Amino acid sequence: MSLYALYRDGHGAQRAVDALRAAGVPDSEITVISAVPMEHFEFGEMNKATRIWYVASGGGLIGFTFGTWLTRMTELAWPLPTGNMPIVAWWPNLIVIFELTMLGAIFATVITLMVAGQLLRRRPALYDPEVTTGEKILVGVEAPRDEKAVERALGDGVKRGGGE
Amino acid sequence: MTACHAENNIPTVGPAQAARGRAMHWLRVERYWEGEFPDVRLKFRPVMCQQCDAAPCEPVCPTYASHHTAEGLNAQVYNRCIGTRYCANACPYNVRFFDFFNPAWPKPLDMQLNPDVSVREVGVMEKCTFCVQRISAAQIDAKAEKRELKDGDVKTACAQACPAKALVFGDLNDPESEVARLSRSPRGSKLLEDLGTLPKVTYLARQGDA
Amino acid sequence: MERRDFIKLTAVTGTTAALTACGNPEHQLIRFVPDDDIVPGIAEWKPSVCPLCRAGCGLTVRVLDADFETTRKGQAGVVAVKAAKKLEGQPAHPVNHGGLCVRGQAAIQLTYHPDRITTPLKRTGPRGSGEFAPIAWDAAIAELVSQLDRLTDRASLACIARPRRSRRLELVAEFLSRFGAPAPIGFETFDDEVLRRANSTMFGRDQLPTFDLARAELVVSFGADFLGTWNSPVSQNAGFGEMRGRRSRGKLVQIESRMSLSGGSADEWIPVNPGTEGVLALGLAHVVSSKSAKPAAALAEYTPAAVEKITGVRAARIERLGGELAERRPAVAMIGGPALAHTNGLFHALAVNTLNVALGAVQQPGGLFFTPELPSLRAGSGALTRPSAALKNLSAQALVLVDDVNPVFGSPRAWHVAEALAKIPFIVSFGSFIDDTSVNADLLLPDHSFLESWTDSLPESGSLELVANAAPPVMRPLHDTRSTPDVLIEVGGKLKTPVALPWKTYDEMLKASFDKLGANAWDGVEKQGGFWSAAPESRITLHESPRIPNPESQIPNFDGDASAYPLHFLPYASQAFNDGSVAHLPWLQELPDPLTSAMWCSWVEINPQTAAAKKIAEGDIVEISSTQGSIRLPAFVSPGIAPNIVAVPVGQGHGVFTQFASGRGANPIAILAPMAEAETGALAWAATRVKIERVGDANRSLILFAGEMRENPHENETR
Amino acid sequence: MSEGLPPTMTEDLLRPLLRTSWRFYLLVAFLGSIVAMGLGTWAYQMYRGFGMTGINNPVYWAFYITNFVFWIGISHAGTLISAILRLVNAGWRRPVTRCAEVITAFALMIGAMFPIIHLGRPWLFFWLMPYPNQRMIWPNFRSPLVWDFFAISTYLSGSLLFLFLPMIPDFALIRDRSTGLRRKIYGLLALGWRGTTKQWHRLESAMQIMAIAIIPVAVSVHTIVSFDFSMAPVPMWHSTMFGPYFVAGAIFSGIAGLIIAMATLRKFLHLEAYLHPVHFQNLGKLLLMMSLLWGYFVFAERLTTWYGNDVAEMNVFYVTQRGSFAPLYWTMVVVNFVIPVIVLSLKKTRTIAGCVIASCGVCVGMWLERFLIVVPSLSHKFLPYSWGHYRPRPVELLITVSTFAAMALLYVLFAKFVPIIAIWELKAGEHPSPALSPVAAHEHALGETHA
Repeated sequence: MSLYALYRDGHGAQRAVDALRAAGVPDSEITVISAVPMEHFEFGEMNKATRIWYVASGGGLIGFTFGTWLTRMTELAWPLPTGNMPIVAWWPNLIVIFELTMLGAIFATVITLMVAGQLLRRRPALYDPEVTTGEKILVGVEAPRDEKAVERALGDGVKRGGGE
Repeated sequence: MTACHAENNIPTVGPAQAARGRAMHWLRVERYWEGEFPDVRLKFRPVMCQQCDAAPCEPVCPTYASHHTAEGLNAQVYNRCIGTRYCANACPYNVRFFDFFNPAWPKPLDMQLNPDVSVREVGVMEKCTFCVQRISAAQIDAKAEKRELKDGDVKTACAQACPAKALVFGDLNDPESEVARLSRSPRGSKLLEDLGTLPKVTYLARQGDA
Repeated sequence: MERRDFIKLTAVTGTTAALTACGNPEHQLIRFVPDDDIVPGIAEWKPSVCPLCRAGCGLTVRVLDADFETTRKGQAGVVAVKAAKKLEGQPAHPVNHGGLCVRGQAAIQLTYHPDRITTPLKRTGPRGSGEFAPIAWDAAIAELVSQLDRLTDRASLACIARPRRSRRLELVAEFLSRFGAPAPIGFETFDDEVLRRANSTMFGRDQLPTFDLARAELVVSFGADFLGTWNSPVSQNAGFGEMRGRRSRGKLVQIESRMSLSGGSADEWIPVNPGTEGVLALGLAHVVSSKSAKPAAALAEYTPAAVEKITGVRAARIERLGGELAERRPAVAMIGGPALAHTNGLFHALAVNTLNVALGAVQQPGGLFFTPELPSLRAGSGALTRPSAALKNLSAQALVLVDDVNPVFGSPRAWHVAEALAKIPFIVSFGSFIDDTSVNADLLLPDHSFLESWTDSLPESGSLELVANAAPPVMRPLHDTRSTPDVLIEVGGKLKTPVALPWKTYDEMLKASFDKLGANAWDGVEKQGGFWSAAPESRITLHESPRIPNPESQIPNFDGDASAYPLHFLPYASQAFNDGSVAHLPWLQELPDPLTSAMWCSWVEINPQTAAAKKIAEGDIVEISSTQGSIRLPAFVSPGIAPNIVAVPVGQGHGVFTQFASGRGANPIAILAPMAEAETGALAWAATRVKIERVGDANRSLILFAGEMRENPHENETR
Repeated sequence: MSEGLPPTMTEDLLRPLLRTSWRFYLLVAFLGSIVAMGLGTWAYQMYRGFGMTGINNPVYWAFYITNFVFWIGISHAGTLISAILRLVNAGWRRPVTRCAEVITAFALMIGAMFPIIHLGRPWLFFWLMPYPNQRMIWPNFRSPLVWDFFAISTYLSGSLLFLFLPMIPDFALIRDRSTGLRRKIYGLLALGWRGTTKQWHRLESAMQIMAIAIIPVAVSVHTIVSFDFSMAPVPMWHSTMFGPYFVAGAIFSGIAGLIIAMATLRKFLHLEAYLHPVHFQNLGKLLLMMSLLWGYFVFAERLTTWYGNDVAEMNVFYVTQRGSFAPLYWTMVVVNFVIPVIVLSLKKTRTIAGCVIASCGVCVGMWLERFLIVVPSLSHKFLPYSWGHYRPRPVELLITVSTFAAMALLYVLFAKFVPIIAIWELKAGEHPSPALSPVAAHEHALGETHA
């Protein structure tokens, strides 16, 4: 079970977040949900740090290796000479390798988005359709340790939501 | 040219298709008019697949249907061909032909078909093979007789039929062979040589013209 | 599906059959085909003889097993047969030395042609309707026998056949003579009777000449397309090839007003006014002899200046060429084709022979020879009835046998052959196809194809050795056909008053006559398709050459006056179809013409100047009219023809001739005027004048294989 | 934005999804029948044999390859443009990106069909792919057609994801606003999106990376398409400038396609409030630039040929410039260069209508350009004896027409099921209180100031 409240605009949300912090709730436990990204508020900057860039490069590397292996292996496996070119023809192979590198990077990015963004996850999570329908901003805490404090921080209009 | 049709099961496409520019002649005798009447002259030039060493048709084929054999021929593997027709575009000599329809031989014309040469189905590319079936036949005979293939053992259908003996076929790798000798001749030249396709066919200029 | 494909792949380097048999693992098949696994079909090689033209080239036929789908006695089935697969030139043959022309290559399609007559036919519909019903051989022969018996006047039996020197024709002639009928009418559109006459007059040989081109230094050809269709093309090509391959390359000068294939390969091409070739020849002879010790007085009038007036060839050029002839030896002159087809053709032939004498080319290395004659095999073509006269009053006949000739197509409409046939009570055809002539027959008794029966011919030229062709059947007959000679023998035996021929069968006749040639002659027949041996020296006896007429007297006559019909009309034997008798072979229909690259059609060749004057562009439909009628053809504008001439290839324009040739193009022979060579009466097929008119836009009826006529079409374009 | 967004925005943009008029069904039925006709024609062509087309020797490539290049070119509208605009963070991109990216996805799918349609044996097209098989047979990586296969599949999957990711929040929006089956479906599509700050951040950075990755891929795709030609020793094909030439041409036609698509949407979905003239003007300026660039390339190509005076190339030059292809050639020059440059450089004519007219011209012109690259060269190769002609036959025309219908159909259906304008991006575009917005997040006011 979790506690949350809905706010009409960023300012209210910001105040709630500050209050929660004051009540000793760590950022990692505070959930803020909005219908649009909130870069213009301080809370919008919470847990921004990400390793997605490294993952993407890693994916690219895998794609590169696979491309290199594929072209070389197949050409050696069925070594038919054509047009006086070497069996392993690097110039053309580079094109295939390039494409596979990019493909690797793209897939890696999307996969990390799915994982890191906690998409596709099964467990019912803290959410309220009003976020989109009423364009509200949700601030809440999942499984708060000190409910009283949280309730106080969120001010009036606190709701009890799903989640664990 | 008819010899080629007879040897290689090349279909006749009929007037309607011929008018569309789909007649198939693996070997064609190009003729060019030079000058005007009365000082007019004709130039004849037989053109068939030049079996290039650096054949532009080969690398462009996505399925290796067109590739180079150990003997240095441009093999065209009909059943690997998916009909991109890219090879025909890449060929500067326009000597590759496409089967636009399944070939038909009104019975009993089909009885003439040469069993040593496969009949090409619709959608594949075909071209002069230097009568590869004759080459392999000769090789087998040679093997059976426990001897090396010697110059003159193999004659392509065209070379064999040509009444004026204007076509000579043989093994260029054998410096003693007649073709090797002729290809070294100062009269010799290659077709579209400057494209760098390294064609294996050598054209001998008229005595005196060279 | 894949499996089948992958096996098919290997056919690029071997046979499908063999591979399925030796069942390699497929991954081997598709990836690399081990050479050892490629086993081509096992072929037999059997000798035969090319039937298509007078040259009589020797063949070796590749024979393999094949399945034949047929219906015998009403039930369909597949029969395993030995089938001819490919015709090759017989390497040992003295005429073609292993070579074979396009027509010869295509001859195999005669056997497998889908429209062959597969069984005897009896006419059911009206004449020419082409409605026939199958009939059993016995009934058919009985019918013919009764018709022959019914003849009151036995001389009213006529037989039209090809003037081939062969035992076959001899047998036919024998049958006719013993029956009491006139000798067979030897019909061939392009027969060179005029030249034979000239040769017998001057050299005592009623034969076409043979040239030793291989050793010739300079060859002057007056209109003879000796590399294409004239005389013995394959042997002439072989000689020409050698002449050109030599270190000291021989020179060819072609004198004609429409460039032929030979003209195309010539070093010098000289257009000349039609019908003045002889004058030019004598002009050259004049120059040659004037350079010799004792100039021939007879030639005095043929000064280059005088000759220029008539021939239109510049005097200087005549001087030069004459000079070359005088110096470059051995030199030889030949004449053929249109040059002989004028009202004064014989004069031209004699003139060229005279030139040859002046050149000392007769029976000299690099000169003119005659193939040794074999008296014992000599089928007298002299014994033949001349077609021109005979065909014109054909209608007098009561019964006509047509032995694989097509005079309705091959003779001018003005001869009224078709009308004559219509009047004849009973017509029998032995040909294998229903064509313009046999469609009028009452009874069709299909012959075997040349591969299915005994065959023989006697090359009249093309070989310096003595040669006689004869060969056994190569394969079993596909259809319910019978060898015509044997049919005649049988018919002869069944007549009320039997015509007993001295032989029981055709091959027995052949054996009898070949045995006369020597002990080993008959093995030759069975092994190599003929007998040949170094000639018993056959000298040419130079007869008194005829008086040389004065040049002005030698102006030929043309039909149609020059004002109304300004152009000369030149039908020529086409590379693909020769006289049109093989127009039904699809390979030849799709063969691009060597000069125009046209396929599946016929056309009219017009000089650019003439075309421009008439606003005619390539492909436009042109009407060509003579006094005898008109034909319509697409135009081919060609720089290789004189402005005062239009030329049309012979071969297309069949009314009825199988699915491939029927109603295709137009037949130039039809509109020829019935002009005859004065002395011999031979058809002067180059003596008609015509006018042309543009009657329509290009309509795709001109089918060209080539995209462009010139190697650099834009060379004169300004950037 | 110049004018603030109407409060009814969400409703406006969701209306097409929630309400369906009979016109929609009529339109779909109409387009659908044309597409079906096209597929039928293709089946007929396969059944009767490839000879049903006008292809012949030596013109072995013609309409189908032209269409292939054309559609791949169109596909450069979306992803590439929107990626660039995202990277430069141009504010006016927000309503444009999605309808652009959709074009890419569909145009690519259609374009990729053509190499298969044009095969002699289409049922074996999979032989182009490197799939493991027991005989260890592989495609030939030296063949530009195999490069095509890799490039196009990469570009296609990239573009689809690039299109899909920013759609997730909108799916969530629809999920929350709808009920029943629709709710279930969009719920699935939303992938459990909630909109936590974390998700927003990940989405942003993912889009950044995608944008960076997709640009070189897009460039490579059309370069490789150009390699199909420039790798072959054919007069006027074998040229080093083909890569950039084709890429420029692709973007050129792409923008034109985008403008047409946007104008149509604006008209029929009544999006006047969201697609402002300024958007068209900006795209119009881009189009103008590409038109000039295209002109530059064509001039460079022609001049080099003319000056070099190589016989074979000049034969092609003459036949296009003066010969049988001249009418097409000069039409191309007019509609690709003359008209756009005039219409788009004058502020007075750079209206929505003006842009659309210019764009239609460009689409026609660029199709002609590809046709004039493919056919004249093939019909006039080195040996004049083997020159030929080409006339399209009905099957080719029908299939070509049907692909345009297919494009329209797919687009209509897409607009039916997905908000064609990214709602959340639009919202995020307007700043609640500029005072609070940090300078860093200030968007390039491209368009706003210049309009």
